[in-house]
Amino acid sequence: MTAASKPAAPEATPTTTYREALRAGLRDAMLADDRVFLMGEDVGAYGGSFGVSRGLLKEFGPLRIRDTPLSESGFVGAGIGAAIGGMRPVVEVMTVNFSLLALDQIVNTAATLSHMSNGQFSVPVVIRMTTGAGRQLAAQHSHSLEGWYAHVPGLKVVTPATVEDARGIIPAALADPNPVLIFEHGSLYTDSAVLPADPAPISLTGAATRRSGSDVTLVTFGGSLPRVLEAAEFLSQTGVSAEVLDLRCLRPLDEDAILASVRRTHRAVIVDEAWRSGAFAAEVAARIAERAFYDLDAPVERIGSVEVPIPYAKALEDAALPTVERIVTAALRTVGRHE
Amino acid sequence: MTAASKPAAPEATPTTTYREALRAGLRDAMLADDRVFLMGEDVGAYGGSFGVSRGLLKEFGPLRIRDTPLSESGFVGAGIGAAIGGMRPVVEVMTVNFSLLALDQIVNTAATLSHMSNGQFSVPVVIRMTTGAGRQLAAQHSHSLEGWYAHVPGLKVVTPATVEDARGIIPAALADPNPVLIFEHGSLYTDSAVLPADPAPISLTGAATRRSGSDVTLVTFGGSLPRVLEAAEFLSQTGVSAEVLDLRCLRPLDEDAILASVRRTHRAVIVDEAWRSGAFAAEVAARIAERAFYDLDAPVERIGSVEVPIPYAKALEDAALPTVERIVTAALRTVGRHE
Amino acid sequence: MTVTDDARQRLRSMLLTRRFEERCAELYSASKIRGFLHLSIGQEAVSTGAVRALTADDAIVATYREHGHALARGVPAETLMAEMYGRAEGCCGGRGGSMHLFDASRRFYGGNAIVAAGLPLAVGLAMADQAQGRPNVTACFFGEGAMAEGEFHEAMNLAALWKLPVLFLCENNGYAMGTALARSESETDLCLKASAYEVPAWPVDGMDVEAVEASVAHAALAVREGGGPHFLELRTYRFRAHSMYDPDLYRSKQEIADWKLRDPLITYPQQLEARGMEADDLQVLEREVKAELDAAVEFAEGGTPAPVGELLRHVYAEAS
Amino acid sequence: MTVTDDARQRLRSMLLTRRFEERCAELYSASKIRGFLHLSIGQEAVSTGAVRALTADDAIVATYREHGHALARGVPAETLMAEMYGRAEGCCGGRGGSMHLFDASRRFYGGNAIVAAGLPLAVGLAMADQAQGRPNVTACFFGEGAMAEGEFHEAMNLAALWKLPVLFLCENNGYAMGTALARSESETDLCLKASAYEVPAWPVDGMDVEAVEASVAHAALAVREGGGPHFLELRTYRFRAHSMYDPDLYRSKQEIADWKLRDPLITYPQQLEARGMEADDLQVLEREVKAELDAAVEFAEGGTPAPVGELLRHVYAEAS
Ligand SMILES: Cc1ncc(C[n+]2csc(CCOP(=O)(O)OP(=O)(O)O)c2C)c(N)n1
Ligand SMILES: Cc1ncc(C[n+]2csc(CCOP(=O)(O)OP(=O)(O)O)c2C)c(N)n1
Ligand SMILES: [Mg+2]
Ligand SMILES: [Mg+2]
Repeated sequence: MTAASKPAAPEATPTTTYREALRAGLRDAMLADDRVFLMGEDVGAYGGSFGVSRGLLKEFGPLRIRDTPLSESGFVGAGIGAAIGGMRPVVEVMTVNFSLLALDQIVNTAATLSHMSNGQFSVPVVIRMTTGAGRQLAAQHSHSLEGWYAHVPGLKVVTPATVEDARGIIPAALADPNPVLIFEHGSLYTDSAVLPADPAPISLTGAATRRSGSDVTLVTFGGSLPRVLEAAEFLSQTGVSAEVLDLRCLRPLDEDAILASVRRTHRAVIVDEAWRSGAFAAEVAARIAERAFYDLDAPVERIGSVEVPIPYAKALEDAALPTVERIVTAALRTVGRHE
Repeated sequence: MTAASKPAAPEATPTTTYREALRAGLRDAMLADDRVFLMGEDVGAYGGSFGVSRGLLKEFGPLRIRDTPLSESGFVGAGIGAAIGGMRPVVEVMTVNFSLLALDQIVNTAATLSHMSNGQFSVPVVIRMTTGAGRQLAAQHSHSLEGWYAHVPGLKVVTPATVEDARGIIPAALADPNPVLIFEHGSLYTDSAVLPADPAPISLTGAATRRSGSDVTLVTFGGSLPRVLEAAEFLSQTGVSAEVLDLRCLRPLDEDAILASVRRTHRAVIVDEAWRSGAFAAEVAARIAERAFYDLDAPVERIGSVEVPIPYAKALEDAALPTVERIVTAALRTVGRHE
Repeated sequence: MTVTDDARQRLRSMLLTRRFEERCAELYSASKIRGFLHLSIGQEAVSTGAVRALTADDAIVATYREHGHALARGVPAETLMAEMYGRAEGCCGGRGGSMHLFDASRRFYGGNAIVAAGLPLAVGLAMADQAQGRPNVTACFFGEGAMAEGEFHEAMNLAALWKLPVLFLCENNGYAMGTALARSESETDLCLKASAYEVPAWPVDGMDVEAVEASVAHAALAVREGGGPHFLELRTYRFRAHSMYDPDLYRSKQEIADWKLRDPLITYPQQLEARGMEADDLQVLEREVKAELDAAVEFAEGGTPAPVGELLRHVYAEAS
Repeated sequence: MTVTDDARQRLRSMLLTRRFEERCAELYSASKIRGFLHLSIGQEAVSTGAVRALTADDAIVATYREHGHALARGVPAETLMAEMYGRAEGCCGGRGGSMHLFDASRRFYGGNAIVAAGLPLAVGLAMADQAQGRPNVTACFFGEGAMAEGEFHEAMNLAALWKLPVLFLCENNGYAMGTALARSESETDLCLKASAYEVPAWPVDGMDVEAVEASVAHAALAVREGGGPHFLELRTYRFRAHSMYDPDLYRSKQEIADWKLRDPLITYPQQLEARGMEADDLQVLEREVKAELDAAVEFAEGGTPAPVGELLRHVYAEAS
């Protein structure tokens, strides 16, 4: 059968969800390297608390899809140890809220071991967790703490915001010899896109321009990207051309990309779902103010969560989180339009 | 005996160390209110790992100076519970490095309970810990994480930098009905000063101008204050008049004081011993850049630690930490003098 | 009815819990309730029996699966339902939702969404009672899954070391989300873990409300009289999924069916009928409970949305 | 000398540790060594006996009190002393210091300054060995004080649940800083805590180097043969203060004196003399050790200060 005589390729281009994309990436990695395994609470029999690993227990068995007891410090530490011992663990910590229980292992062991041992050890562990608010889960289940992790030298911190990035992120993280933390925003799992059958590898680090513009740069990452794109679209209808920069990776930070964009647009709004004071957005704002000071036509704006424990009631939660409206208003302020 | 006939007051004005000042404040509070007690690892028989509570076990007994097992999450949580139950606990967490083990209790319980219960509960717990580097204690014992705590609504975060503040801080913290975290920089314990016999109460919050100046504002807090004052002194000799602002309290932040000073000096350098990216200094820099943008004559400068796990060897550690020289150079840069 | 008032109260309390949670499930499907919703259906004998055995001055610390404990404690169904609706009239003004029910006036220290995080808190509440010479017990509920967390061990040790009046009440329903106990603990005899701290411990049939009440009363008395902390393993089962998100793939239908034979809302009425309860007395209770819940739902429906203007209130305690 | 080579090696290893640490104390007073310095003087029978019982392929995880373990493992005194001096020639290039001695080539996973933090790491190392079918044991040392930390319990449970080849070695020296065991644990029979995870456990006289070696060998064999984790309580005592900062106010001189009667560096030479070791053989060993340490100090003195220009190296692994 020649190419010409081949029947038309079936036009059903199946869409992939963010959740499925993560699963496909993990599965690829597990098929390619038998040192890779997944470990975490309810990743196996339950199917993953956000469904990422559903079906994988059956395919890979309980040693490679390993359910753990409720022992965050214990099993994250075990993942770090297994990495040092030559494995390539992917540790799922259900949510960032529970990761506080494992923070010592991440900060004091995973992040320090390479430097402290003068390079004798590396720690190729991948730690995934859900982050963010927006689903009425209230004060103890709505944190956005990826900025804390991004403060720690020795860690790499990524925040996949698109289905494409979700597809490539686990293999990319496993290919890196350092501890990589993947933050998956809870609101993204059901996002979907059409992916090529054999997607190209992605780079772990480096920002991505998600929309080009010339009047103001909207800098964001993770779960805030959809809202920021919406704001940019809205802005374009009011005649403001907004560039949207998705940081993708908070450590190492792609400062060059940020500065290059701001030097063109002369204005910046940073959107970060964390509480405003001390959020990662502050770092981005401070860098712009330091390194692009003479290029700025307006003060850098930051949009973050209102500084309250995130409440349950929908109207209260909505009032606490960044909204399209707040982003738009801030962007308009930078171009001198105050409504 | 009239005033005139009184013999000259004895000239021995005994100096008080920072360590002793903390102890005296704690002792006052314990004498004044029997709901106050101290709890932590080795606060009793050992005398406190930094000697703050030495002698108090004898005076107050083991129920009010309570040694705990190595169980940071357990006893910090117990302190929170005791506070809710009507006590006024002072919990000593030896160092900020170990506080990671108790972070969940602090972030998810202490900080949330008042808001989440709609004001039914308050959490009048005081949590003290040593912070900072500079004593060659290497990567796991040299963190400066007070900025993380300052990110969390519901907490108050103070960083006494002087002997006077050390003297007043525990009573001031206990008088506040909220969870207050006190960060004591390890290098300050041996600082000393002459204190009045009956020192006045201090305010928990609010920045303090430690030196007035007109060319540049040096903003700092905690253990960096002595170095910053040294830098200011040096600068004055080169003809630069530096104002030194000690934040004292990171949450709530005295933004007005920062802005007022910068609006006068038009230049700012923030000094914070934490790793540079994502340090609390970023928040201060971002606020200045936002709120005093049109008053700035130069980009805001930040001096923090180099982004490496803090190493043991003295020369390496010194190279990683903020130095007087780095502060001076940055300040000179803001006034256009590049050496 | 010839059975005792106590028996009737027990049955009514369990019934109220069951029907309350059934309503919640419906209201969740109708999107009236959101966030996480964890039902204790099947476990009512534990919450009812245990809470009944406490005094009004005792403190209660519970988990995210705490509707039954709150109801048994006497928190009105109206304010609970209003909370589930995110109403200003809710027991937390709509800020907490299902996982964070608090009632200071009843020493109900709530709802905690971090597994095992309530245990250190309970230790501290007991410290406060002990230090102030109050003869109270702090009853701390948690699931068997929580026993793998370090906090469980730290709290047990502190309570035992300091002989604090804490009553540790483990609701062993066999699963932590989808993880069966044997896949979570190397040693599944949970009482042994308490023994490793010299804490008296015994298992209790958690499907038998009178057994629970008697055991908790017995243990609470020992704790109150200075016997130090005690630990009970209350063996029970949840009939529903872990939460409204759980596809419930990890256990067999047969296992659920077997446990349902021991449903306290079937067995306890049977027992009481055998003791002489009138056949239609259960119907009377059902009607009472239905009326109470109808009123609660109506109250919640008619409640005020939590006011956005007050978002910033109570982040810090208001000066007293 | 008529005693076995093994006996002589044991004695030499303990002596090397003792004299190494005595030198460190002097060098600390002379400000050549800084930071925290925790001496194991009195506990040498544990580090020597236990490490000798392991194979070269076994992994070792230790604490901040690990000079003896590193020496027993064969890390040269020179590179250790250079590390204490903050030299480029140190086993960690001067970056770790006393609390962070590592030697990848000897599977010595070091020094950890966070109490109990090494235990989860050991679990993970054992997972890696198990997954890759390597017949290795991971020996994890920690103090009795660490057993109050949640991490101890989480790690024990994981290791037991997954039947991992971890050998938990508790060095019970009676104190965690100034806190005596009885003020730290409600139940002071530490082996009971291991039993609560179905982990075989027994106490060992940690002042008797041969008893330690025999017990560790026995337990390591059981672990290696698939018997799952084991736990040993090695009963010992530290003669010196916790660290160079410790005023040592919390225990009696008499208690220290009593334990010193069991000093392995007194009792073991006596035993060996009774078995026929020549009277001046100890002197020969002392001279050998002294020469080794003189060389180590000289090496450290003559070492290169850790180069500031390399500060940023190894924060991240270099591409391989
Ligand atoms: C520290 C922490 N880890 C994980 C979770 C997610 N989670 C919520 S409930 C639960 C299972 C708890 O099981 P168990 O303690 O037995 O209580 P049950 O749900 O059976 O009542 C898990 C894993 C959490 N809330 N907190
Ligand atoms: C998590 C943590 N908490 C507190 C400390 C401070 N600290 C260092 S050693 C020590 C005592 C540990 O005692 P033990 O485990 O018995 O070991 P030993 O020192 O007796 O060898 C303490 C409290 C620490 N390093 N880590
Ligand atoms: Mg359960
Ligand atoms: Mg000890």
